[in-house]
Amino acid sequence: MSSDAVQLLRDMLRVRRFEERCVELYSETKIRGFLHVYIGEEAVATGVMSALRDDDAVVATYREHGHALLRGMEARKVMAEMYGKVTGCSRGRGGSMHLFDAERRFFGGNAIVGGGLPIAVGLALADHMRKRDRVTVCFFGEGAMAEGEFHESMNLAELWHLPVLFVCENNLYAMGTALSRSESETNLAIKAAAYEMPSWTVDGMDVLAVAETAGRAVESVRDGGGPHFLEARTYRFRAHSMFDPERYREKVEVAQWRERDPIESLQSTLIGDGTLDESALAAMEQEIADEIEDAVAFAEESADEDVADLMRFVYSPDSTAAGSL
Amino acid sequence: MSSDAVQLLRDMLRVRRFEERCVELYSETKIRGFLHVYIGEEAVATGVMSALRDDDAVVATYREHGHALLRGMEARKVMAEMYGKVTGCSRGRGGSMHLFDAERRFFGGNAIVGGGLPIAVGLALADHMRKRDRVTVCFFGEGAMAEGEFHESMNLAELWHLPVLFVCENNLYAMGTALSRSESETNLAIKAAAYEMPSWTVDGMDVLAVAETAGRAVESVRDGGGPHFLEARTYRFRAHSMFDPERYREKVEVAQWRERDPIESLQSTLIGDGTLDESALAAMEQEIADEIEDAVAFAEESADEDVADLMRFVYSPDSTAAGSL
Amino acid sequence: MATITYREAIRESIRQAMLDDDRVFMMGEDIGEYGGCYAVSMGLLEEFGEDRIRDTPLSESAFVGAGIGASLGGMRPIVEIMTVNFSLLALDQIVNTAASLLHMSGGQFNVPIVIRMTTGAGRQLAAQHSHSFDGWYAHIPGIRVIAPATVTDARGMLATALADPDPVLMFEHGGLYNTSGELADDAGPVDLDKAAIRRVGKDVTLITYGGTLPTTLTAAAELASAGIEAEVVDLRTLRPLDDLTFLDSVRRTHRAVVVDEGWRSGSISAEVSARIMEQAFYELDAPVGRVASKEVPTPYARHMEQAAIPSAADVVAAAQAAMRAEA
Amino acid sequence: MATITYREAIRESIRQAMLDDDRVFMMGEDIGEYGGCYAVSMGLLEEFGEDRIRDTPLSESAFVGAGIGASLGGMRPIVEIMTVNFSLLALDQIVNTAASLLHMSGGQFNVPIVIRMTTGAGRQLAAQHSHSFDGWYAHIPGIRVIAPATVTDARGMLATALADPDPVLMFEHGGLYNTSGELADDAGPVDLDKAAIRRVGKDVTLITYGGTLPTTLTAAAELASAGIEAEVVDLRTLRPLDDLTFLDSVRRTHRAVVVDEGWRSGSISAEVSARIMEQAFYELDAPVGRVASKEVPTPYARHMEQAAIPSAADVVAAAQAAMRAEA
Ligand SMILES: Cc1ncc(C[n+]2csc(CCOP(=O)(O)OP(=O)(O)O)c2C)c(N)n1
Ligand SMILES: Cc1ncc(C[n+]2csc(CCOP(=O)(O)OP(=O)(O)O)c2C)c(N)n1
Ligand SMILES: [Mg+2]
Ligand SMILES: [Mg+2]
Repeated sequence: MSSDAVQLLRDMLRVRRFEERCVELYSETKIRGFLHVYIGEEAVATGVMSALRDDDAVVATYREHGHALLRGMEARKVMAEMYGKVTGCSRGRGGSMHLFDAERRFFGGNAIVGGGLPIAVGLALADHMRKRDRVTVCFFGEGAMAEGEFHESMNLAELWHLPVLFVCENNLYAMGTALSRSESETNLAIKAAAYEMPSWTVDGMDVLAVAETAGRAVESVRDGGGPHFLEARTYRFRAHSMFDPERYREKVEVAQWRERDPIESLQSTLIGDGTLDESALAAMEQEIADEIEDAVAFAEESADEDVADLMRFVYSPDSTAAGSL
Repeated sequence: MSSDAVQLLRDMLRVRRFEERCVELYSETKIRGFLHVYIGEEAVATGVMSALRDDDAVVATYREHGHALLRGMEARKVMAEMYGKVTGCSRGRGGSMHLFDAERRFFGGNAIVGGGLPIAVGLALADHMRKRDRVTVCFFGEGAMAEGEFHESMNLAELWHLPVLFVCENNLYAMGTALSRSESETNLAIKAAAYEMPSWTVDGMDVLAVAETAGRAVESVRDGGGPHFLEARTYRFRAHSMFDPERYREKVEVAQWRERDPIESLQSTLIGDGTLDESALAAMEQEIADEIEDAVAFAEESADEDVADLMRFVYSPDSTAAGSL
Repeated sequence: MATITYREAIRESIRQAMLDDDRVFMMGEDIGEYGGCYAVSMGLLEEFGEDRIRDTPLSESAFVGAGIGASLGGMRPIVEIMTVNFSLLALDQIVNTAASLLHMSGGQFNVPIVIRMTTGAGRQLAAQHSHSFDGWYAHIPGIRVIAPATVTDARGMLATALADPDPVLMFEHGGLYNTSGELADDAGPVDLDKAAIRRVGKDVTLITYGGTLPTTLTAAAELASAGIEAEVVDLRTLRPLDDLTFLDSVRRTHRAVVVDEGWRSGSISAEVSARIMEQAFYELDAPVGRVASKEVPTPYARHMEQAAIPSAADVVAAAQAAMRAEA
Repeated sequence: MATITYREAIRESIRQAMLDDDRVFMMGEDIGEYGGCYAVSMGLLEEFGEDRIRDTPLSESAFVGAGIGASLGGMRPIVEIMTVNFSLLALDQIVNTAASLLHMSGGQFNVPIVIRMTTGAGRQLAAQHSHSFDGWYAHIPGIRVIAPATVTDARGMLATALADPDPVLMFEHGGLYNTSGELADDAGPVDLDKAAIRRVGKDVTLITYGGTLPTTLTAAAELASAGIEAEVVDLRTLRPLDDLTFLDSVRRTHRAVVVDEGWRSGSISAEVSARIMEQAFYELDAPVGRVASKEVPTPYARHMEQAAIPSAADVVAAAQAAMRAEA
């Protein structure tokens, strides 16, 4: 297999190890608030992000550590953010759910389910009006599809033929609510059809399939094909957040999905076909571990934001409202 | 044709004449605020209402004079409401957009586009939980279908298999916005399919067809068939409200639709096949005219609500909050 | 007397209401299978079944509206919105239907719904999960806004709210769920009309409610050790406001500080201050002080968040300033 | 100088902004083909085409959110929400994104959007079409809330709002559209930071804004014939509030009445009263009075509606009461 596949594997591993470390740090109370990990779902964002250009835009959810890292954000800045340090990507103000990076056109990090969709439509509208060939990718869970914002945004995007790719990370549950208890129609592609929007369904546990499908979808969007809808079927291996007793699903179901772990699958393929050997893999793991430990050390050493800065950025520094009440 | 058809004709005529009088009264400044008339669309509510039982529930929009009258509300009380008199169905507090009648389970009269759909779902939920075989009918325009409330309500109703009939009065425009400028998918039945909801499309200018289709739909809902969606294709002959210069549509389009006037069509059929003759029709017109003039006289003579009652019913009379600030 | 947590007290009040009246049911996101976002409804699905403990999809506007409709259809729904932050998505239904329908229909349709939600900051949940809109909601005529701060109120307010013919919004501060207190064995429904004096004092009146009651009581204890006897008024109900209790207190102490977690401008503290101005101006020996949240989206970092919300030290400082002021 | 209506002044300000900056565009329901619900945008579609004058479906949340997104994408959208009543459907986007994003992202993403909407009662549109939530919105940090009351401000505020790096909500009272006034030939952008004194007086300060400015000026004229010289302050911007102007006035007159059309409890008048309490308590010769709307969903019938909203007579009575009060 190609070096692309190796890169995809590395990308997924980096996200996985980063989040595993976050879970530990949560237990150590280094990270607080809500923490939603993406473990098990890494193939989705990894595949989709591989199809993007630097000047494209990304809108994600509160389960976005992976998306942030995959978009190229430094592990240091992300980890410092989780720690609530001023060196964090959002100065420690956002935390796990609000990672942002203006330079990489990474628009966060939204803790309102469905809240990102209208924003993505607007980003795409701006590109459309300026005749730029950029694409906006919007990630959301299948649970978000029941919200009114999904409906309004899908319609608006298609009506105006905007360059946005809607990526539904269908992990079958919204917190404890199974898809079939949330949607009367569980075939999500049919929902996209209600807006006349082209849709694609892909195995979200297969990063190569995601990358390939997303590549075609992004290309079509970029070529003026209007918005597309991509459903990636995936599964969250861990609890919804750190507070979830997981009463709503059977252990065996989780175990079955774990057998389809996107990272392990690709690893064994790549080792099986000789693209990768154990020592290369170990080196990869080591590099990642080093990066993460460096990030943790950075976060640990970083300073808290000065409390005197609390009111900074309520309004822009150059606004005459800055500093007012 | 049957006496049913004559009754339907009479029902439509009553609504038409009532509203024509309202338009005059608006010019005379007897009626104020917003006034949205249903002229041209009468076959829809007339047909649907004919399929309901007294204990069913109705939720309508701000274009609901017809629905109120067809539900059996007295012309007097409706007209007095338009005048803002205390004898009006809502004590003059609601006006044209907020006609209500608890006795007839007529839940109004909602000036928020799409706002009635969740209420209808809830009424149906109550019946469902109490195992009552009542049906809730919810009317809304095609413009409302772009709102998030439409999406959320359709899904909830189908997910919970509730006894509600959603009736879309597709008059092709939402104020000045043509359907094709509001919905990416203009085939509305496809939208219902996105919720796995059975749907029906009917010629909304043909009251017999509406009555027949609505009859079957209501029966299915009542028999435990879950929610149904009924699209009635119709047209508003007049302006959206009294303030609308109608810049958005061609006079010839209006003229073409006027040729399909639901009242004139049925009249000529009934006269053609001998069910009705000119003198019977004249008598019918006279009865209706009498009822309306009586309603106008009643409204004229009625008293204004006592200003001292302004704060009454902010809270229920038996609430300890009544009269508080 | 038994010790009980605030969370348990609310749960028990829901249980009792469900047992007492079969028109009562509960609806909201993840209240059933998941056990409730804040575990308030844990176990109720097992006890009452999924018809009466209804998990909803993520559709705040529709399920709140459906609650309104169900109440019009004769039921007594308890709708849980996970947090006040998400209630903005249902605000149209709350304001334009629940609050308006009775008046607008000339007295025909009352809406006996109870909408519960978690409110407040302090748990590092950042800007979109830390609002305190309780006082903001109190601006809306036609609804009642209640905020239990004690286990007795947590246990007792719901029953009264369900007996209320009109819509009631109940705000439960997230920071209170794990607090505990003594509950009388015969604890039952409590009135929703009167504010309560939680501590008697003669020097200054501290007016608060909900999540800032513990903060304020802590401050009062500190003030006491400095020789200042603060009276603490718990508003309990934010709409309609019980003026009499706090006005009566202010007429005795002649000094007042209002404490709440809303953003300062336009918070309930502004309304309370304005009412004291109107009705007790001549009794005041000092301007009414306010301790509210800083006007900033709530930050994640703990020290920043704590700096943004009212602390006991802030309350102490404001009370001392009121004491220092010249009559 | 030319006489111009408020509606024309707003339209002209939009036109000029579109001519000056090709990033500016307008989006909203029925602003194009229909000509605007209140005819503000009449003719703009013909002049600028449908790319820049975008009719939207009935989807308040999505098109407001799309406006936010477009502003992040470099555009300068003017989003029209037909009336404030419908803005509740978009409130989540306004509060949780537009107002919070800059702070929450550590200063990375400012949201340069202008959202215009019609506000207020007085036209017999009943409970769901008559809200006055301008003051309510002023509770939210991160946004600026402006309310032009004169043709000069109607003409001048938009340009400044569009130059503002942060979200601006502009409230246009429906009763003002047909009012007219003199506009200077060189009228252009105006500041959004300072309240304005619309009438000079020494006896009592009347503080108001937007739709109640004409009412208040009428009251001031009546008071003048009774020998009371009222100073009238137009707040102009409700967030951030310019305290200094009204405090300065109150320090001169020692008496104040706040007038606004919001429901009394929690209206902007409460905040203004509380700020006077905090900052000018010792200067007051009388408690600050408030004239606001009755706390009732707005009724349709004209006499009832008029009884619900502030009248010049109410303002006169409140000012006279303030004059009678003992120092
Ligand atoms: C509007 C809103 N309602 C409720 C919540 C609480 N909540 C957070 S995540 C979540 C489940 C979302 O599920 P889904 O969209 O499938 O995403 P997933 O967590 O599975 O990735 C819920 C209910 C929220 N954040 N926002
Ligand atoms: C939420 C909301 N947005 C906007 C409006 C203003 N408005 C009133 S009627 C209307 C058009 C609705 O069209 P449609 O649903 O097709 O019903 P029709 O008037 O054609 O019967 C609009 C935009 C409103 N009342 N409510
Ligand atoms: Mg999910
Ligand atoms: Mg229509």
